[in-house]
Amino acid sequence: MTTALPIRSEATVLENCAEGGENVRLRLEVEAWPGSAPGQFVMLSPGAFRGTDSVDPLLPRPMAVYRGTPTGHGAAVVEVLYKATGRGTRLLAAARPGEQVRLVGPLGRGFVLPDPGVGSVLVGGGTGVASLFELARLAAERGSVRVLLGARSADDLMGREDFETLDVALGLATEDGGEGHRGLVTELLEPVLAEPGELAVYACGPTPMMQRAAELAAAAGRSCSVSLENHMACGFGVCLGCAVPLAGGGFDLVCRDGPVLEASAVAWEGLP
Amino acid sequence: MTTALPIRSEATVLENCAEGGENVRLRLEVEAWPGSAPGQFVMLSPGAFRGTDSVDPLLPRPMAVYRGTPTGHGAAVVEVLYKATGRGTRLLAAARPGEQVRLVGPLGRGFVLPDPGVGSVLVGGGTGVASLFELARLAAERGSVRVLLGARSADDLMGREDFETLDVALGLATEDGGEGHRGLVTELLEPVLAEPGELAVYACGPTPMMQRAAELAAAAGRSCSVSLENHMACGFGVCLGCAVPLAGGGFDLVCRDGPVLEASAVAWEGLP
Amino acid sequence: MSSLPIDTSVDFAGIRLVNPVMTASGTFGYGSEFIPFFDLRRIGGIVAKSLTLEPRTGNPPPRIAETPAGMLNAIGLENVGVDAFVSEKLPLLPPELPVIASVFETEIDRYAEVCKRLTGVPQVAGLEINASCPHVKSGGIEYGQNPQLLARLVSATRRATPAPLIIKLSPNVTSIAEMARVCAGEGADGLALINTLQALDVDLETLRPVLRNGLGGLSGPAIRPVALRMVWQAAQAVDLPICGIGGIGSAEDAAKFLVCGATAIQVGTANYLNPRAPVEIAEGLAAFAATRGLPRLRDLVGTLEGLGSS
Amino acid sequence: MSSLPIDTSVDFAGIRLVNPVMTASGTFGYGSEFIPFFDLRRIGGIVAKSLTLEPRTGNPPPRIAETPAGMLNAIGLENVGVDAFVSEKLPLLPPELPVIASVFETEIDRYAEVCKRLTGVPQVAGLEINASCPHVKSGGIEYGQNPQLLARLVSATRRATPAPLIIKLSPNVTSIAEMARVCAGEGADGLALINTLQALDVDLETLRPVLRNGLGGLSGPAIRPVALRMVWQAAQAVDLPICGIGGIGSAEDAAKFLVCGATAIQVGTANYLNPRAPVEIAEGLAAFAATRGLPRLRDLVGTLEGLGSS
Ligand SMILES: Cc1cc2nc3c(=O)[nH]c(=O)nc-3n(C[C@H](O)[C@H](O)[C@H](O)COP(=O)(O)OP(=O)(O)OC[C@H]3O[C@@H](n4cnc5c(N)ncnc54)[C@H](O)[C@@H]3O)c2cc1C
Ligand SMILES: Cc1cc2nc3c(=O)[nH]c(=O)nc-3n(C[C@H](O)[C@H](O)[C@H](O)COP(=O)(O)OP(=O)(O)OC[C@H]3O[C@@H](n4cnc5c(N)ncnc54)[C@H](O)[C@@H]3O)c2cc1C
Ligand SMILES: Cc1cc2nc3c(=O)[nH]c(=O)nc-3n(C[C@H](O)[C@H](O)[C@H](O)COP(=O)(O)O)c2cc1C
Ligand SMILES: Cc1cc2nc3c(=O)[nH]c(=O)nc-3n(C[C@H](O)[C@H](O)[C@H](O)COP(=O)(O)O)c2cc1C
Ligand code: FES
Ligand code: FES
Repeated sequence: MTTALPIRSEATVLENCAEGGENVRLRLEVEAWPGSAPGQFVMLSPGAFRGTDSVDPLLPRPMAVYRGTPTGHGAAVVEVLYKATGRGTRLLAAARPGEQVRLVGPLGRGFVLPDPGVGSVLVGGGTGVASLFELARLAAERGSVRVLLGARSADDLMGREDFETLDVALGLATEDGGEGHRGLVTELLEPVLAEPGELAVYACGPTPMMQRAAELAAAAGRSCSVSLENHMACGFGVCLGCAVPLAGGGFDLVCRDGPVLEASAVAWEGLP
Repeated sequence: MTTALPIRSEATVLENCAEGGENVRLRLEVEAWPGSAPGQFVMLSPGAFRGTDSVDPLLPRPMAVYRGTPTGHGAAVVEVLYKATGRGTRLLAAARPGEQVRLVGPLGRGFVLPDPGVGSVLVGGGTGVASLFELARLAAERGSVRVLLGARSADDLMGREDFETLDVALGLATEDGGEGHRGLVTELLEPVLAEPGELAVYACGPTPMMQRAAELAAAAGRSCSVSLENHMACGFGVCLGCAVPLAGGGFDLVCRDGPVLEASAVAWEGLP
Repeated sequence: MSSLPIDTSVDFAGIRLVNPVMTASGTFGYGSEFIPFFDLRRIGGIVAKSLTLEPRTGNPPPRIAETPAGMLNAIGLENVGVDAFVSEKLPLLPPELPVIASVFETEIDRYAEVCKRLTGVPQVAGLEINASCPHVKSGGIEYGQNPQLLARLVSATRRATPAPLIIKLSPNVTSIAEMARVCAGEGADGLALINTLQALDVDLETLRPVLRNGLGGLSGPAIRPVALRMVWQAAQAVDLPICGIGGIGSAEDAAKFLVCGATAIQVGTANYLNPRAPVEIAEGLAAFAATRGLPRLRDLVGTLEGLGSS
Repeated sequence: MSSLPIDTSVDFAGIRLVNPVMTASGTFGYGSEFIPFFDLRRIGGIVAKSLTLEPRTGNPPPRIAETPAGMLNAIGLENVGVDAFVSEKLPLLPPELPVIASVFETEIDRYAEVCKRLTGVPQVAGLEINASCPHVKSGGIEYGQNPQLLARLVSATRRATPAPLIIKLSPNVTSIAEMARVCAGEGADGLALINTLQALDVDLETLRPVLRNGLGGLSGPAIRPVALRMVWQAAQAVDLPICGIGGIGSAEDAAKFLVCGATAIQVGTANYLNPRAPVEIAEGLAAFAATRGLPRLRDLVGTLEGLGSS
């Protein structure tokens, strides 16, 4: 895991294009980008652009680094896949190439890669898919990787074409059956967990999906790394806003101690 | 003067293009536009677009109707010339064709046209020029019209090309001398006022300019119609925010009793 | 927006409203200014600009300024006076429309006199007492900031009129619950809250307040979370019906006030941005009730869970 | 940004700051979290998260929510405790940086004990007493909402420490001037204001408060006009130096607080949006003074004209 210190940067929008459904792919040019580990995230300020210093919406939005590509001289293209649903993300979707968006990152603790030789299974649902791309790429250098992606409909499936370019086995599930398995993506997970041998299990997506993945993993005697979401103001451990209750009592901060946590450590019933 | 009732409309941006300096020309398609009299204005809400319901900046911005062109079926293209300097106007300048801007109007009492056969002189400074175009066009049907436009520099001069298409005599003044007379536009006014015969005098621009025009007109024994600016929340007489003190005591509302007032009625020293 | 027939009507302080949406005093003129924008009979009622005994002129400009998600105002007492309101302004309004007259004065006996003049006027459905007026003798403190002053004001206006009496509270207090209880004790029929938060902004060019008056009142979306808190606290403290005010711009905003215990709401600053806001909020509330399967909108009132009374 | 050498230093309650920009408690962690973003020595000082005697855990989530131009929070008392702060957090900070420790407790004797433990710690330049803690025995009213409680708190902490003692006031009061006078009377060295406005927002899906705790504190640009008003009122009421807080996000915002009478300011919520905000504001203030031809930034303090005292 990288220990790169975060930066604050006024990043330049290179591209901000609709993918399927409400999904948008944002490519940002960031100077002096220190690189990020899979599962780390950035905070993006939607109000800090469009030629005005609007303070509504006020808070920056946490977004996984989908992919970071160095472009030389320390700069990089940081890519984010997001769903434009709320006030902030809809405003973000209005940013045009050449405009600036304030970025703080890389933040949080990402995924621990599987030991060399160990295979892995990655379960992604909805926008959670965005946290898994770098993990899939790097895990494939360690062992065989299965990626299971789920969404409501084929349109909503994020980043599928990118995953197809990786050396991973891809399984798809949609709730309406428009693509791949009809049903929940966790239904694809169960048989994989039953296979013999060591296996690293990772999940990112809606809370019920992660909780179900963790239950299935536990039933199969396996641990499971989950990447949690929570409302955030700062993203770097100073507002104490993103507390998640722990099974053993007390709280972790999603932004500082996570977003990736061991599923068994989390008090799932206490999540917001 | 028209007595058309105002409407509230979600107007569609057709064009929003930089002119010289910080000046922007906005063309809006408005359904069921009732038409407007010269000198009337609209309220435009910069926060009510860009795919988000942002409430900062909150208040709509008063803008003169530069020109309204019916396009059939009651619709019209309403044109506005504005300077993008503050938070709201900069946000407005970011609106792209196809986006919507909330519009309320036409509002206020505009200019009273000169009697048929009577000539007129129109003095415009800075963004005040935008209030004068329709007046110049209609006054030219009544008598000979001189239009005197002033700005800091040639770049800042608004709408000059449009005035050149009218049957009016155009005089220009810039403070830096980059175009026309070097100095204040009111310096061009003085000799005109000295000419014999009836003459309707109109002024719109920065307060010191209008006050000076009014003084010169009074010294020449002539009255002068000025179009005032003031901070506004509503634009149609309900917030009582836009009060302007009168020479005879008490207040008029710029949005309801103006924006066009007789210069001698105004207590200039009490203007904000 | 829905096929379910929703009963949106409410009874507020003895006044029947076709829906809970009213308009806030000082933000809706005398009502007729909005006739070009929508049919006023489609909202519950209106509250007119606060009235004094005599016509009054207001403060010199600037009177308003924009702030983050809000605005400041110091208009002063400007209004046409109670008599001109009755003779010139009321006749311009549709007769079916419930009109609440707002009363604003410097002395308690003048408050009472304005109430008397409005009592029995056919279209006046109720009186709203604006308690945010500074009491000059107490060093400019608002009537609504001092429990003893407020009690005297409520009791005097109560004696002056049998009409539905609504007290509009100032939010510039340590305990809104205490002020609500004072009103209940003196016989008020309902409460309206909140008025504006006392505030200040500075012009760095002139090193003077942005408003000529100096201090002003903060309104708009910025204050909505404070208003929701106070409405909930007042609703916990007394049994009086409450009209919720403060930063309401959408049906969702309005619904939150109902959930916190308001029977009706008033739309204020939003009228400036969108003169059709009240009717759009009324329609949106009906649609909201339909979506939730609530046949009566008023069943939403006071349904907040998870917050112990305090 | 300018060639004029501007003296930006101020003396606040006996603490010398290189410039008037500090950071607000609870919005700047324990300070070291910001080391990646800027050199902390470039701002006047920092105020750390409020400390209790023992380490404490906070409220269950959700703890924060966005509001128009603002945010709500109800974090609870979560902090590492005074001893861990001294032994683990302070050593991470540059030794030249003035650090003000914020103190937050449920009982007055515990407040005093925390003050004692912080007294004499080399890097602790002063103590800030957070008076927005609910006093459980008085039904949850904040210390800062009741003059008698506040007087007892100030006098007890004053006796506990000779260190510069700053009282951070609650804005949820009828008269901030009264509270300021209480602090002056009990020997405080300075005031800090405002803390958050008590507020509420509702989740219409669940019909519950958006925060698990129920009520929360409103901060951010939305509250700035209220904060400016209170800072001005407190500055009129007492001779104590004042640290202005509330919605400061730019040098212009900060300058307005100075003009209203604040000697120093604290940056709060803005740290979340822009972790470089404090240093950018400090630079901007120097540039502002240069533009105005002010050789000493502190000459701006209390220069507001056109507003009679009230
Ligand atoms: C570590 C992390 C990584 C994330 N990565 C991605 C990603 O790669 N792609 C993506 O589409 N989404 C991602 N999310 C979720 C994303 O942050 C939210 O969808 C977004 O904040 C919602 O903002 P809005 O303006 O659409 O909604 P609004 O309803 O306007 O949001 C209001 C407030 O609630 C917060 N909020 C609402 N929903 C969420 C949520 N699910 N998680 C956290 N805060 C929320 C907002 O940040 C804001 O403060 C991530 C969240 C976290 C915590
Ligand atoms: C009747 C009328 C017609 C106008 N016509 C035009 C026009 O055709 N073209 C043009 O460029 N400008 C025009 N103006 C001026 C225009 O309204 C202001 O420039 C604009 O409101 C400034 O907004 P901002 O977001 O740039 O500034 P900000 O500084 O963000 O404004 C803050 C607040 O102050 C108000 N304000 C600031 N300056 C002015 C001003 N000069 N007049 C009124 N309110 C102000 C804003 O409306 C807003 O409420 C007109 C003004 C009036 C009253
Ligand atoms: C310009 C303006 C003038 C106002 N005048 C009055 C008034 O005369 N009487 C009154 O009771 N309230 C008055 N108010 C307060 C509003 O009625 C309302 O209580 C307050 O603005 C909060 O609601 P809002 O945030 O929806 O605007 C006024 C508000 C504004 C903005
Ligand atoms: C998440 C959060 C936590 C806070 N915690 C504290 C605290 O522990 N002690 C304290 O005195 N103030 C605390 N505050 C209040 C701030 O210090 C500040 O007074 C307030 O937020 C207003 O300033 P702002 O608008 O710049 O944020 C907190 C504020 C926020 C937003
Ligand atoms: S988001 Fe601020 S502490 Fe985690
Ligand atoms: S702008 Fe509201 S009355 Fe003129």
